[in-house]
Amino acid sequence: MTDVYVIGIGMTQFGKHPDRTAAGLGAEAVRGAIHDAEIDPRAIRTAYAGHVFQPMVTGQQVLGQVGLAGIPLANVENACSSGATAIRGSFLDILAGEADVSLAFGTEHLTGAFKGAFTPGEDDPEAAVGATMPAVYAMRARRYMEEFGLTREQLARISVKNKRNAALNPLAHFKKDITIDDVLMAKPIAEPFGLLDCSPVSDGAAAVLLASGDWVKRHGDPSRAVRLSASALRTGKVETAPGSMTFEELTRDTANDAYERAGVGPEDIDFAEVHDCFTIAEVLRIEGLGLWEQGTYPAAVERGEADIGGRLPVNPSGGLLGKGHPLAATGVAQVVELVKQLRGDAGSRQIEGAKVGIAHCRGGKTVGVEGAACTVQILTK
Amino acid sequence: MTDVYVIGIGMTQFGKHPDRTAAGLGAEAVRGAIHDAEIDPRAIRTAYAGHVFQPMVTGQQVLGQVGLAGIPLANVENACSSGATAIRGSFLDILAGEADVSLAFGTEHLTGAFKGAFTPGEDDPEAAVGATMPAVYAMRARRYMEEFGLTREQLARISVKNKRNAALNPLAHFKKDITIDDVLMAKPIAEPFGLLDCSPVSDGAAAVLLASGDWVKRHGDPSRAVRLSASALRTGKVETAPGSMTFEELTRDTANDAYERAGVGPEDIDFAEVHDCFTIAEVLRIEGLGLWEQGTYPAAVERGEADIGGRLPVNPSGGLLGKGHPLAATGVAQVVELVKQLRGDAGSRQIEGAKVGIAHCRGGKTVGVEGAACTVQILTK
Amino acid sequence: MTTRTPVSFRPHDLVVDDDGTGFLRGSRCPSCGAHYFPTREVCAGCLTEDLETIPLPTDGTLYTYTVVHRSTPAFEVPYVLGYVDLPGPVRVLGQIDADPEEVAIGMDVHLEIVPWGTNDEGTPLLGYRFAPGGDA
Amino acid sequence: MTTRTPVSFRPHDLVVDDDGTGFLRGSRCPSCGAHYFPTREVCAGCLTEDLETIPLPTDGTLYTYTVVHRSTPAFEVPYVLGYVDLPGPVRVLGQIDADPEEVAIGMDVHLEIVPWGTNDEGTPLLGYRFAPGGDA
Ligand SMILES: [Zn+2]
Ligand SMILES: [Zn+2]
Repeated sequence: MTDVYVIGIGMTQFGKHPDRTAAGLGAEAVRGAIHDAEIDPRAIRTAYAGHVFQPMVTGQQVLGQVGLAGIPLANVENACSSGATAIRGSFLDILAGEADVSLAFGTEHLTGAFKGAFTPGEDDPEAAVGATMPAVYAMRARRYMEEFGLTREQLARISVKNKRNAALNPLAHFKKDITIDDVLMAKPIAEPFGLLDCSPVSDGAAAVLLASGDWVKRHGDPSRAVRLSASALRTGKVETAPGSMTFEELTRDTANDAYERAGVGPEDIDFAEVHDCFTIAEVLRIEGLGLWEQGTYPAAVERGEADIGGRLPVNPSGGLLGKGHPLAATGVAQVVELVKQLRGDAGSRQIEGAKVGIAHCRGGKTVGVEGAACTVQILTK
Repeated sequence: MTDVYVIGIGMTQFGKHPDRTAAGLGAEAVRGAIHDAEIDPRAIRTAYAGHVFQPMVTGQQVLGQVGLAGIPLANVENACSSGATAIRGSFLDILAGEADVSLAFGTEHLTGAFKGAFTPGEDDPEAAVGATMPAVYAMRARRYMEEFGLTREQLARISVKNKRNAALNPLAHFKKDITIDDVLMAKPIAEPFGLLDCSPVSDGAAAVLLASGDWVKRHGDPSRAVRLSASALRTGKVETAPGSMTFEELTRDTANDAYERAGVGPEDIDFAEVHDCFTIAEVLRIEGLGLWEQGTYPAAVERGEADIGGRLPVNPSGGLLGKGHPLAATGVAQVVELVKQLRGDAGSRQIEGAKVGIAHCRGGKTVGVEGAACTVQILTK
Repeated sequence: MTTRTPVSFRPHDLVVDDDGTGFLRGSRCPSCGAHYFPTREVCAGCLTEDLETIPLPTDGTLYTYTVVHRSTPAFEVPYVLGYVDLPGPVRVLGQIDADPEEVAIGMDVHLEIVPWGTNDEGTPLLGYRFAPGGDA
Repeated sequence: MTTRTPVSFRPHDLVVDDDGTGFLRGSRCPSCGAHYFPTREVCAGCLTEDLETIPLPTDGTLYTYTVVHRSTPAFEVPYVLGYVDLPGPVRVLGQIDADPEEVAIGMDVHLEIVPWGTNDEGTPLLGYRFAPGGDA
């Protein structure tokens, strides 16, 4: 079996970029990854571009801008998992022998594409009676409170933790610490959530270059290459009976695919970047990944176990809540953070001695399926 | 090297479907492919969905409707090459060993998404001065007339041929023969094109099931399986100097990738389905694929060489001009036609003795690049 | 010229009788017994293709809820939104016609038919909500 | 309150001087000599990253053209549209300010600045067309 490595990473500032386009942001991230890898861009054999709300062939516009030409590129869309799906495309191309070096990126000019509460498609029968994405997650939070005694303050602590991490990340959308009171007093969105329980609408792009183990041996810098041990993707199941809204089978099943491929288990994971689109989401992801037992993560956050310096840091980059959430860039930016941490290049938010990191995305809503697409990626030093 | 086979095909009626959705059309095509292959759908390991103007996670909605669950699915978008890009995803998954059976489909409810002349994105600097897609192809036609003496009647004959073929295809959007005069007298769109030189706005979906050679030997029906010998994809190059608009280097280069992988050359091709979004497009594709010399195809059409029963039938399904053009369904529907012909199941439009067929798509516009994405697939009996 | 008789906002999902009462429609799989809302053509559990369309019970219990303060322009905020488990079992999302203070997980609720604006032609529409208490 | 001085419809691509004359801007690669319109940051030929922004010549020849009869609401039909090859060489799309019968492939054309509607704030815009004949 071919081994796959990340040999270059690039990322733009996340935030509001009123004067820029998705293609321009994407090109900046791709050029960053090429410079980071110190390769001739003509070595790149295939490419995948994640975008959700951008014009068609946005990926080709990015390649055009950076002068990459002729290679196969597919734009991929899997809602909030689009960026991770792009990485999986490059991962499989290397396994298939189609490419020894492949480029994956995600870009989103979300402020230009979209306003207001994020809702499912207009055909969605739940949207027709008033569902919004914050409302769906708020209902999961309310149920979790009932079942496991989660408190409003415990939820707020997740936002405080992630925005504190973001303040250490120069590329993050949010730049400053907040307090639990700030979260509790924020404008209500869908109870128990206020504005600071929700990830912001951000613009941004991120890119990674993957290469085969053989290529790294011949042309690369093995000391900087980080192994992508697994890149798993699953589609949510339509439920045949009402299930639990406080445990994510889809996250568990996708994680199990990844653990099996990587030959590791939850006990081997040193840190995690997970899809905290809302505060409760971080709880559901972490417990679905098997990193904490169901019902126990909120108290662990309270004890500081998920802090940088804690037992298992979660979202050291700031996560979606702090770093921002330009949809298709998110999954790629998670892998960028994992690589920085595993290289020891994470600066003031460096996790000491980290050897195995995990990244998780989940998104999209379809009838009877609460998560349309879920991705889990494992990187090892 | 693993061999890849098409083991099942499905396709909806192409045309106007005002009361349906892209997901519903997609589900019909997918169920058709499953029934055609006579397999338990749980054998399907991965899936790719092409869509261009449909809501996010349309592919997952299709899987949800047919009861397929848990498997990896990526929605792919490559403008008019989206469907073929989905097939390439499944093709590579089988090569990578990720799947022994994979599903690819494309679906588009285009009448619900889109009205008026098809134009590049609003950021496009050429759209800003009045470019439409018909206008760009019309300018290529005008130049071809100047260089090679193409006549207006020769162009019209391509539409007449393809609509005649469509009249033999029960799933085609257009149902009846037209005359050269009909084409010449049609409402002008962009000179020399009238309405009948342009493919229609259609709704529809198509699906194929691919399997590895090993799987076909163990579980399949080798007498019905048709080999997918190549599935090539390329991105257009940004031109460094004004190039010819009457010869498609991108089509030639993508075709050469496919010929090399399939181990055949243009001289081995028995029939072709090509991306005739406009009459001139069929000329440019066919000559780019190397099936006729540059400047010679229009006269060959006049002599009947591209008719069903001619030397090398082109667009026996009716092509985009006759069968219709639901963007992401188009590339999959081409492969559906190739399989029908190679199985000998094409009824009144059957090409006798066909052993090798080629399918070509091309679409999307980006700055300095006239075709953003091009695909070429070769199927052999 | 336009009819002023109110019609269901989603006629396939919500059936409203002449007396103003109504029920939701779902699917039941004759092979494995799974229930679905809205209706489906293929059972997600056993892949059976001949599901029955059935009226769903109108009484259920509240699985969870929220109070929505920010929504699309189609909805006036705030409103209570909740998932209701109906016997089948099947879970249905709907607005809850109650003050936020009255609402609690596990409470009994029943379906009620309510005015739901008008369509593009000006015809009044009927939708559904759930109200506290059993129907009987 | 709003300024009534007309401005370029795409200020980065089209520069208009106070006297109402103007020129298009493109890129030139100092390494390989390639020319581009619109401007680029990276040379597509040799991947050089420090391209020069240059004024493009205003005289060229018509490579091909069409008469557009159906377009978006932003444009009044019919209009002539054509690709013009400018010395560099570089190819630029523009409307051709001529009757369809006058237009022929290979003809000399020159850039002209023309009114191009108004922007959202009501400011008049200037765009470009090509007109038959050389500029001199
Ligand atoms: Zn069943
Ligand atoms: Zn150069």
